[in-house]
Amino acid sequence: MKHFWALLFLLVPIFGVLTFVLAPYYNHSFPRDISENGRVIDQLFYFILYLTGVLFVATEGALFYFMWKYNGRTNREPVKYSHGSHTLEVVWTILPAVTLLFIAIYQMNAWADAKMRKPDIPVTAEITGRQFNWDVRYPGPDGILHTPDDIILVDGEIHFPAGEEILLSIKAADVLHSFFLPNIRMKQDVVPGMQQYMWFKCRESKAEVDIVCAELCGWGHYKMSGRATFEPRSEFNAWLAKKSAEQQAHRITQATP
Amino acid sequence: MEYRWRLTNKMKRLFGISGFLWMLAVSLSGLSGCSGRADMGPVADAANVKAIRDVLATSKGAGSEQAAAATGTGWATIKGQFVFDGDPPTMPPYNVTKEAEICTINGQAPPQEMLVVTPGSKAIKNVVVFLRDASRVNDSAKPKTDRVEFDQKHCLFLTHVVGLTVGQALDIKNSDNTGHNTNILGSGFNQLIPAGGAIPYKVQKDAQVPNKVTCSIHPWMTAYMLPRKDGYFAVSDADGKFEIANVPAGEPLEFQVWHESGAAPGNGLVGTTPDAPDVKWSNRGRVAVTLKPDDVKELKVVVPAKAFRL
Amino acid sequence: MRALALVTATAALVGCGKSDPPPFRLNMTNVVAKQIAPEHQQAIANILGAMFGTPDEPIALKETGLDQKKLDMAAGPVWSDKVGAKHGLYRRHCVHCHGISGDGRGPTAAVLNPYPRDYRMGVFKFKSTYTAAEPTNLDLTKTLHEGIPGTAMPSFALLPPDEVAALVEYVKYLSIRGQMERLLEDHASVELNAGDKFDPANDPAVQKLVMQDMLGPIMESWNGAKEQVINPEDASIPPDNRPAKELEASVKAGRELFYGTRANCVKCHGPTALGDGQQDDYDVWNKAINDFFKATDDKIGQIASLKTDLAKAQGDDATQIRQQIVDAQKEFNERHALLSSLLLPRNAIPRNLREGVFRGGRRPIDVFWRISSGIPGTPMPASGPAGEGAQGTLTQKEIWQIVDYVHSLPFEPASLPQKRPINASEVSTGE
Amino acid sequence: MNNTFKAIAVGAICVATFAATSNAADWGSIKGRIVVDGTPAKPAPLVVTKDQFCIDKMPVNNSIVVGKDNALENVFVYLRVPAGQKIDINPEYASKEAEPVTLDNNGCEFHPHAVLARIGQTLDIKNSDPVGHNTNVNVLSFNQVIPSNSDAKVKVSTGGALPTEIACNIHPFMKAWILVQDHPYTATTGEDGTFEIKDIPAGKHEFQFWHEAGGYLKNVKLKGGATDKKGRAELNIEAGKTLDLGDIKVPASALK
Repeated sequence: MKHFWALLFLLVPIFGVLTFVLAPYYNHSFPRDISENGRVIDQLFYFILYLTGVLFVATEGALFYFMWKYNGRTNREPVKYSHGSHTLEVVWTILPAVTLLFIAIYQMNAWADAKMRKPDIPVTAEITGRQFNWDVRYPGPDGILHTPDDIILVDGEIHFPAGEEILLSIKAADVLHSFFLPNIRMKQDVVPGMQQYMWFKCRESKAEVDIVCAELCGWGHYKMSGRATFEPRSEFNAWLAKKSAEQQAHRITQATP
Repeated sequence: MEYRWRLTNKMKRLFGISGFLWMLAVSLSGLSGCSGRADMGPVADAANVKAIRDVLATSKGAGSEQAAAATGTGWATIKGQFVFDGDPPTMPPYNVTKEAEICTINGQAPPQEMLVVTPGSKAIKNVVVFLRDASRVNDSAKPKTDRVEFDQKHCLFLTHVVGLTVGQALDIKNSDNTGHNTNILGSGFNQLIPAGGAIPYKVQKDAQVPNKVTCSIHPWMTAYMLPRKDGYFAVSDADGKFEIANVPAGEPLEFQVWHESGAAPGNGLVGTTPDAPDVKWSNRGRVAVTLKPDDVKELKVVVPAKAFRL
Repeated sequence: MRALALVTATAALVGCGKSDPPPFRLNMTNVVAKQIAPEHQQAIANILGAMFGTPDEPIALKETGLDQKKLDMAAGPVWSDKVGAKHGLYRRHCVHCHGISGDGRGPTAAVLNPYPRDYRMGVFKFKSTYTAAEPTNLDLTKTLHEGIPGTAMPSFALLPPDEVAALVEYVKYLSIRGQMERLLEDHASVELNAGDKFDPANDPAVQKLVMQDMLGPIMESWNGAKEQVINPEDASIPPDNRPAKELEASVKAGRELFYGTRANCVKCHGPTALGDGQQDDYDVWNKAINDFFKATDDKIGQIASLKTDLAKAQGDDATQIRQQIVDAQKEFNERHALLSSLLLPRNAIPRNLREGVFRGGRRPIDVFWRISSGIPGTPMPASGPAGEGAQGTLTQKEIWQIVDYVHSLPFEPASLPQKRPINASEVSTGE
Repeated sequence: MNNTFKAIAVGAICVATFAATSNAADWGSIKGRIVVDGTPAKPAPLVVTKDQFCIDKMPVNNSIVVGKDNALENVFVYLRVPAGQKIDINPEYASKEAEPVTLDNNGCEFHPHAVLARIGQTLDIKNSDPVGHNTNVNVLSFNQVIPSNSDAKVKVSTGGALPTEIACNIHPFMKAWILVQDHPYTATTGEDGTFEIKDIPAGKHEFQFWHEAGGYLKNVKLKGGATDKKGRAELNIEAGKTLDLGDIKVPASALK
């Protein structure tokens, strides 16, 4: 069949666009956003997606057109080479440069909000990633980290007060990890020995979302997950008090099964 | 001159061979890769594994944990007497360190009760026998609600060992004219009983082994309280006799024999029943026996000195 | 022709596909060390196969009291049925480190420090029972829930409770099977000579030996674990949220005990509790491998000395020595073949108490248990009683004081000049 | 070791004295002396790093102790009861069963170096050094800190077919060996290499010869045969008599 290869390459843009269009209906699109400035990040993403989408379809269309027009069977005469055209080179350099520059400036504010403008509030909790577990350390009643009354939990259950600005300090104990909250649209790589911060505000009053490790850290990387629970401040304090009491247990808590 | 890229025959052959060799190399490494390192040692072969399994399936249960056989029918009674083999040690007096005028009987500190054996008949008192877990409970052994008196006089618990069912209440009295604070370990009950006063304690949960009862003011005071969820328990009296009525018959039962100075783990008491060969003792003081319906099993239990931790 | 090459390549790459189900393997370190005859090795493998089944189809013997449904859920290949109930949990979560037969030598074990637990010894470090007792189900569930901080054992708290229960049951199954295997191997090496038969199928004595004399005590210790839990007396437990002054007094008393000559913590944990006191001892798992390495080296020396004796000996002595040399050479070859698969033994390093990472749990009750019943299988001794009614080295009150001191250590500012350890005279050794 | 059997001066013959009470009719005894043929390798000196008290005491590596005229000490000689079988015990031993077996941490060494215990007895571990020890008896899963001048008791509940190690984790150079059987017919050779087991039920019994430095004492010639590959010899105990094995020569190469 004459135009086999042209049609084959036409499938690429078709399926490319289809996947993005159908993704939300098969639950493969973005998880539910519960973060205050999640909207900004989503808008940014979709803007860039549409922009690149259009360019993608344009270039694929050009490719299809050239493969259709100059396919091997009908053009038997030898290829005529051109020795480059100066204007073409200038155009396809300037255009992308301008576009990218625009995007760079356009997203600068969002990046600053997420990564530069650290709020001046006390650290809600310190998260330590170690091979294949997220440990969390709450400052405890005295509000200061690394004091005897800290509450340290190692079972991956992390609670946060909802509806208020949260500042987390994140560390890694052994290798590279990345603390990733998909529903909060925040991801922070952690390098052993360095102190990283992450801040966000959950706009829903109650939510339970996944914590995922987004940096390959060994065989157990797929298992290194946790549950983040957002709850009103009163419930959060009650939960903290319960955990603090459990941690001070001098007696056997349940009957042995 | 346009240069037509055409593969010469020689080059085509060359490509073909190297391509093939390359494919071969990949397939070999792929195959060897997944056979893993050759593990050493034999593997069970199905034939005689099946043969052994059939034989093992018919074998009796292992160890003292009898497999839960089908529950039998009818009820039976087990009773008997605990006798000390050899001459029992004499009990030194309690070392009364406080309020001697109250805590002594006409100037003499009372003898300790770690091992109470009546001279002559050599009967052992305060041996606890209880059925570990009953598959079915006769109405007569259902948890009772009547109150049990638990008095203290001359800084002594008048009942040294008491058994009761969940739901019963212990009326803890204090007939001394000094305060006692009775502490039932493991139950969280630790209250001061004023002189001449009484405080009830309602038993909530049962226990595997009797709980120790002490008094923080007079640390030498000791007693034991066994809360159970059924009535299948008994404490041997002054002449060593005990009786447990209406226990399930026709199925293997396991009784735990316990004494506060028992040497076996968990204070179990390992005795011997010379004239009842069908009764098997485990080294934790557990007795395995099967009773026939409406049968009254009489056991004479001879307990050697080494069964006690004295 | 090129198409053919293409097909073989894809077949090869895909070829790994369905490999046959993995079998249980014997503990070859023990088997070779004890020089068990091949036919007895096969008999042991058969008995274990009959009693415990295979990794894909485990058998819960009624004598073991294990729950067959839980074992089926945990064992076998990874798949989930229509309802979404997951199977093959052990292979999904644990086999990578703990290995098919629970020998703690899965593919990832080599890169982990400390090595993953070898269940087959039936010895567990972090539990609430007396030293010699087995852990209760609650202890194993707690280890699965919280993982072991400071090691690569992660927390599995996100698994639904029934899956955690299935995994706990499967760990007990592997452990009981391991203990059974060790007893069979000990029996074979001590009691059986080359020609003896060892087959319960047609020898009731062996069947009684296997089912009652061996399996009985194992199950009795597992079932008895509940009654061996160490429950500290209420009187000894310090009151909740006590005033700071009282806590300081307790910490000071704990410090004196820590450096004193009764608890002797300083001897191993080092003068500044950094774990630098005694670092050349082994735990039981590594000691077995270390002994294996040493015995293999000794074999070389032994063969050499036998050869020198052979030079001097004649007559029947010579033939006897020649036979000894052949045996020794055969044993050495077996040992050498095994060496490559063994992981290098590592010393048991006492914990650095200033890090504030508690592997067995950071609750005061957990630290109390570590001090009272020690950490079985490791050089950490018990300071409490060895069993019900036995006499411990320290009273429970003193153990709680050491617990307070250990909990205060991570917050002792490192800049505080470490006082030289109090020499014995300063510290009261009286009761 | 030259090929002819060189007779070494016969050990002191001690007159067997019978305990008055046991009726001499159906009980016999066995005794002998174990010597090393040739000079065994000198065990490596102990590396003593911990506790100045121990360093001053300079404990010796007593894994191979050779006494007067090559007598080998700490050899375990005991009656081997095959698994699943029982042996009846002379009433004479009933009284001794209650006594505790003492093991003393003294001078950073275990005394005795070779311990014999019966299931049911109590092992009383003393510490008469000014420094703390923690005695780790693996066969009993017992590992407890023993402060100076105090002791700890543990019930001997489980045994094993062969002697097992006793260690101190604070001073890893300290080592002792303990054999736990559920019958009293066990013995260890003393300084002069002699051992004796009294009141054994008459008849053919298998005796195990074991030493920590050599494991099974294989192919050792003794009166009426030799030990097999697992250091065992089938010997006949006649009623009322003492089977004197005389000197038993263990080749020096067997001990490493």
